[in-house]
Amino acid sequence: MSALSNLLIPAVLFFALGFIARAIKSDLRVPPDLAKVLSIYLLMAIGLHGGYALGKADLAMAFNSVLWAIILGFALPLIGYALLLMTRKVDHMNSAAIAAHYGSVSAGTFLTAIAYLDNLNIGYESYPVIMLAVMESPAIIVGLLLASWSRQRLAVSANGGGTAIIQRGGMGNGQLGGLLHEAFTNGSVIILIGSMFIGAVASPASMEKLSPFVDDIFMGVLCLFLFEMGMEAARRIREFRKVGPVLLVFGIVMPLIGGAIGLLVGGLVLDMSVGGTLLVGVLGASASYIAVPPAMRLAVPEANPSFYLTLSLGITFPFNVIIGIPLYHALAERIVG
Amino acid sequence: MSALSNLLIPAVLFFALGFIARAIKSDLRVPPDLAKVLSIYLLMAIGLHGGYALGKADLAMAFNSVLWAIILGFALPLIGYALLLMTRKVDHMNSAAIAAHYGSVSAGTFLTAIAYLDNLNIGYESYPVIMLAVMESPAIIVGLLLASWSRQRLAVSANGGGTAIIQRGGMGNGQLGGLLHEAFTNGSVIILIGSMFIGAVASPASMEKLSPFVDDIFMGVLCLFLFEMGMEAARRIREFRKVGPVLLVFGIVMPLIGGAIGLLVGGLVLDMSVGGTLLVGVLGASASYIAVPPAMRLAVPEANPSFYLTLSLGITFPFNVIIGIPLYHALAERIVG
Amino acid sequence: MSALSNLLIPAVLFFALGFIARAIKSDLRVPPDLAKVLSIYLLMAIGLHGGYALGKADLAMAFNSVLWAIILGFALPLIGYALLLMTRKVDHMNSAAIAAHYGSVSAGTFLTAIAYLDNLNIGYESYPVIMLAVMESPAIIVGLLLASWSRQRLAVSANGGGTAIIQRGGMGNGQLGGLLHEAFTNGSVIILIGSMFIGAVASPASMEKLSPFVDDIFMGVLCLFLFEMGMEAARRIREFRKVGPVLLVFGIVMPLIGGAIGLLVGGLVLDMSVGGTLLVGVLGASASYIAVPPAMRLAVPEANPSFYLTLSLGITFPFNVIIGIPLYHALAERIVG
Amino acid sequence: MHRLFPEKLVTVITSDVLEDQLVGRVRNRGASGYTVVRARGAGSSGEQSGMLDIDTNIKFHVIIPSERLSGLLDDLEQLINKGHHLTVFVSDVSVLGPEKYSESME
Amino acid sequence: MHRLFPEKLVTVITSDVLEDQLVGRVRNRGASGYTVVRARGAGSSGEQSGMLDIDTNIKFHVIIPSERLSGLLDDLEQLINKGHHLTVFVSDVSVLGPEKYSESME
Amino acid sequence: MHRLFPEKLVTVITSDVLEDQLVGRVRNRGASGYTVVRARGAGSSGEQSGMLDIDTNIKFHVIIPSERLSGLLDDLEQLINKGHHLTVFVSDVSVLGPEKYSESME
Ligand SMILES: Nc1ncnc2c1ncn2[C@@H]1O[C@H](COP(=O)(O)O)[C@@H](O)[C@H]1O
Ligand SMILES: Nc1ncnc2c1ncn2[C@@H]1O[C@H](COP(=O)(O)O)[C@@H](O)[C@H]1O
Ligand SMILES: Nc1ncnc2c1ncn2[C@@H]1O[C@H](COP(=O)(O)O)[C@@H](O)[C@H]1O
Ligand code: NA
Ligand code: NA
Ligand code: NA
Repeated sequence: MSALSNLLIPAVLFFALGFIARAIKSDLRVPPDLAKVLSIYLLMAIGLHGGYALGKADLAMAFNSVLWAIILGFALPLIGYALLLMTRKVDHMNSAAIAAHYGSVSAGTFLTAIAYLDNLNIGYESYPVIMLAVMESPAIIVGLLLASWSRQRLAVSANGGGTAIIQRGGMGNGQLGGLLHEAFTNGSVIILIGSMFIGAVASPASMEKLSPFVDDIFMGVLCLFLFEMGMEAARRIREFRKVGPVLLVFGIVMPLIGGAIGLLVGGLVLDMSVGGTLLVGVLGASASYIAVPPAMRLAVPEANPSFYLTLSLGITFPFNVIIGIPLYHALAERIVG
Repeated sequence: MSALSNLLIPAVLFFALGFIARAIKSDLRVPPDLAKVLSIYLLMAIGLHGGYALGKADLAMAFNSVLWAIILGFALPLIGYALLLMTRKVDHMNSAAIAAHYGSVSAGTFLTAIAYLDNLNIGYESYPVIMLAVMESPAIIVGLLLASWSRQRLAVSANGGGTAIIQRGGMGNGQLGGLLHEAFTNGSVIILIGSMFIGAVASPASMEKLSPFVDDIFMGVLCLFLFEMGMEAARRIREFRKVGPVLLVFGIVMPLIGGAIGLLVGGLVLDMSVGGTLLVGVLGASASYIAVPPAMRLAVPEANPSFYLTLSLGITFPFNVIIGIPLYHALAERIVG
Repeated sequence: MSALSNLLIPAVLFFALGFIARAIKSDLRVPPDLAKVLSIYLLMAIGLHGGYALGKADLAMAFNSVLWAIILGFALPLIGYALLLMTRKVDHMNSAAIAAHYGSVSAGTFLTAIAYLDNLNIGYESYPVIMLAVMESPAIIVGLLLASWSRQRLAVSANGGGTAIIQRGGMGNGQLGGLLHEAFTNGSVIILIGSMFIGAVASPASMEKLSPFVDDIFMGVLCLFLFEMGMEAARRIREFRKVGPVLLVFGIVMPLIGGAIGLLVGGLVLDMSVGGTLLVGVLGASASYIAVPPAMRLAVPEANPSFYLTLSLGITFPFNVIIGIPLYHALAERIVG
Repeated sequence: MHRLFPEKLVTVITSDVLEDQLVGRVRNRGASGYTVVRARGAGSSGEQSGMLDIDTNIKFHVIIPSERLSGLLDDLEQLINKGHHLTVFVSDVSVLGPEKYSESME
Repeated sequence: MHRLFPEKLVTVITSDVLEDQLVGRVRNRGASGYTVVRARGAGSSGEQSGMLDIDTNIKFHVIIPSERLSGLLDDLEQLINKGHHLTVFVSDVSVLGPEKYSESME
Repeated sequence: MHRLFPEKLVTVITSDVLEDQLVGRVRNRGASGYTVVRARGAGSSGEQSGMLDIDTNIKFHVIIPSERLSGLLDDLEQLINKGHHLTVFVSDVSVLGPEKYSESME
């Protein structure tokens, strides 16, 4: 029933429309910058919204959510990394890069979940928004650490790891610092945290003036955004041959694991409502395709981008949007109810 | 009187403003992707709108409109092709490519007509929207058929048409199929049909949430879009020297013929209200500058793009927006009243 | 107090956020065309708004404002030019190009002032909008005249000014005409004047339909615009080393002078309300970074763009947004009250 | 000193509606990849302002081993003979890591 | 083997405010067309981030028969002498269908 | 006749996340400037559609005096050895006003 309702949400339908348009090889071309602009808007809107709510929220609870967001951000990549190595089909560097994506989150999936809840008139707490903002950074850091650690092990195994020395050297002289810097000054983190701050300090009257832009047209913009993301997902899923069955399975199993952990954290640890729990579940289940990929390109050049992009954007993203969200919702009701 | 009122509609005034800005060689530069983004929005909005209305409309009537849209889409290019050849000034390939544009429609003109009706508080049926979506494809197909037919005749006349064999060969091995595919998976068709479907199936509550984006800001976005289209029209009309007096006349006579046929179909065959009749008239009168030109570039490379672009965008489009719409309105009142 | 309130306006906060994002070297990338699209929207919105108000305003008063806008546009660059030469640190050509920027205005600063007034619920007249539109052109013209005048003096001093002849020749054969043409057909002038005209002639009913796009979402779009402008200001301010202390001081002193003159004109000559006076003050204080720089690049190629861009965008703009506006407000209250 | 190796760089400027066809052809000819840059311009087929989907150009680049060059040029000439408007030129370039350009796209 | 013909490709990198002037000059010099690509960059006149109308560059390409090259270079040098910031370079390219480049834009 | 002077034009095609690193390196090598054009494409690291921040390429150009070329190529090879995907090629061009390219960015 909730699954059905999911498929009647315009946001999800537009995602499907975009997906189909690409799948049937329509010549539909969307300007290259549209998705970028829309995601800036969406991050700004959700940030202002969440910040405004947080302004009135319980600080202890907020702190608690942040803490658990960090824990999730560190734990999930480690789990993913272990799983990938266990398959014996993915090398260390690709495992590190891929795993990092699952510690972070997909704003698109998160927003779809919000559209899903709005559509069912289910309320939700504002804390998950701040968790969304927090979870990018730890994931990137773990990814970097896993990568440089693997790099060293590879260097040792390869006797006289000349390249490895170059690598560590490279890492040594400021590059690691630069990447940590990136982890915390990442563009989407800045917009999200900044907008939340503004939403928290701005006067209600001035927020009132922003509401038509930030609230009223939000759902329509989200539809347009998901329409394009559907096209991008379909573009990526074509490459699933390249990633092979093992990664394909991982792209579906990992969100289930992450989602389950997220649901438990949301429902039992932070004991949120069904809505909030679903959102935390989505944070756990979803994989970043905005902040983490560029960081991995820079820091883990040995990894093949088409692996982690296909997984996060082509497989996990559509899985979460179409199947995951209603599923996590059902589970959230079990856990909370 | 209606002509005057036409010139007091912001949408039309912004079209004129853009036209003038280019005409006086203002250095005004609009980002290259703005028009593309706005037309995606407009197609999405009008599709959702029309689909929502169609959801409650009479299916037989809808089917009827689709049928007549197809008939118009096939008939108008044939008329145009015959007219162009009769002039003895335009070769077969250019005639085929140009004619195809007049079987299809201009969303910009259609939306201006809607703004015109809204401004006069005249109601209209939702069927013309679905006709808008349907009419792209047949026009493209006729264009292709006319072109390959002319190509063969040319090949025969030229004894030993080596190139012609290449051509047919080219057409043979999948290219024609590819072009039919394009006729039906054309980007704007996908957005329009898809949005109509979504509008038809989505719950009223969820459509409610989209309304600020889809309805409230619609007219403002249309003004911005027509502002830029005015600039593009002025850019094209400069090249009218190239097309010569014959084509110039065709660019004004053909919309009158197509408009008259459309009005009769709308008013007498589908017996719609004055508003609906005007819209069908505009469907008949307007020439595509979105879907058809790329298809013709691909399928009829022998034709000179600056001919059909100048005609549809530089001559017929402004003629319809400034003079045509109020004229068709007057005629619609005669036919229906 | 007003200074504090200034820093709680979302628009200003977003400017600061963008500034900080760039200052801490965030990897945040904004699509290159976003600012261009947003400023087209903002000019269109403010134009329609102002035109609609002007439609009901006192023509004599409007004419008076235009007159004084022209006077300001001519006078301020002359003052700036004299000041810069007095420093003996800036050559003639750079002085001419820089000075021209201060005769013109910054739409971003003007709109921030409007957001500031709205936030304090202070009313303002519609005349400053038309002054905004008028002030671009004279500034450009003065810049050109100062430049070609300096050029001739330089040519004379340099015995046998071969280049100077080329220059004057260049100026002679149509180029000056071309630049005057640009001064009056400048893109932002066209949008602003055109939208004002449309706002003035359009029926209230049709303006009603535009209101959601033009009024309701205005403040939100402004926030997004200022967010990006903050990033650009921070990008430019980095180059302040290049411009040196003298220009740095000029970038802060000149707006104070221009602001004072503007406040006197607004409050005493045109005797407007506190709100209107503040806006005229901002017109005087702000420096163009849209219309004038391209004109100077074309007409005064000898001047170094990084000087005038750093000054207007990197120094004067943030100074006005953060410190200037509340300061001018305080002064406006003294002058008017 | 650096080991730089000679390769052929083929550049095609044309309407973006031909992009898929160009990509298909370089794939078949075993190129290791391609690069597309968006462009505007003017020529015998009029102005391509790049403002609308209907008048945008692309600048298409492919580095291809000289032995595969001739075949690719055949394809491009065929397009031109059909009436398409292509501006095609070949430049001599020196690349780092030539092996990269001999592996065709999987 | 293919008939490839030598031509000169002139590339100009500068602020986009000069586009109209460049187009005018290549027209007068009888070029058959031109191609413009949007660019950013940095140089002696500072950074051109391409974020605002005031700091966007263009990369302007024109293939021109060698006999018309010198005149075009005169025009470009004149712009440079006036103080404009132009990065100009000429490359040797081999084109398909050279006749195309000798017909000037109508 | 015109005084055209030979220079080396280095072109790098890669993901735009490397832009800052490329800019830093050409600065250190004393280039007088650089030019960046946005690009899409495909290669061994898959398709770069240019639709998202995560899959956009740049085409990076720098004209550099031949004596500084080798050092820059060292830097680029180092990036490639780390695993980054760079398409690098060097072309011979003739420039107007060669002195321009010997002054490094302040
Ligand atoms: N002489 C030229 N130099 C540079 N680009 C050209 C030239 N001629 C044509 N082009 C480009 O090739 C496209 C097609 O040219 P045409 O086939 O002449 O219509 C034009 O839109 C230009 O972008
Ligand atoms: N050495 C260089 N290599 C590549 N492009 C350059 C170089 N120097 C300057 N440019 C480009 O030319 C533009 C103007 O340079 P400039 O005249 O030095 O201000 C810059 O914005 C760059 O895009
Ligand atoms: N043979 C080629 N010709 C032109 N561009 C290429 C070629 N191979 C790769 N590229 C470009 O270089 C980028 C990185 O290529 P790769 O290192 O093969 O992943 C691709 O996205 C293309 O834009
Ligand atoms: Na996750
Ligand atoms: Na038609
Ligand atoms: Na001023």
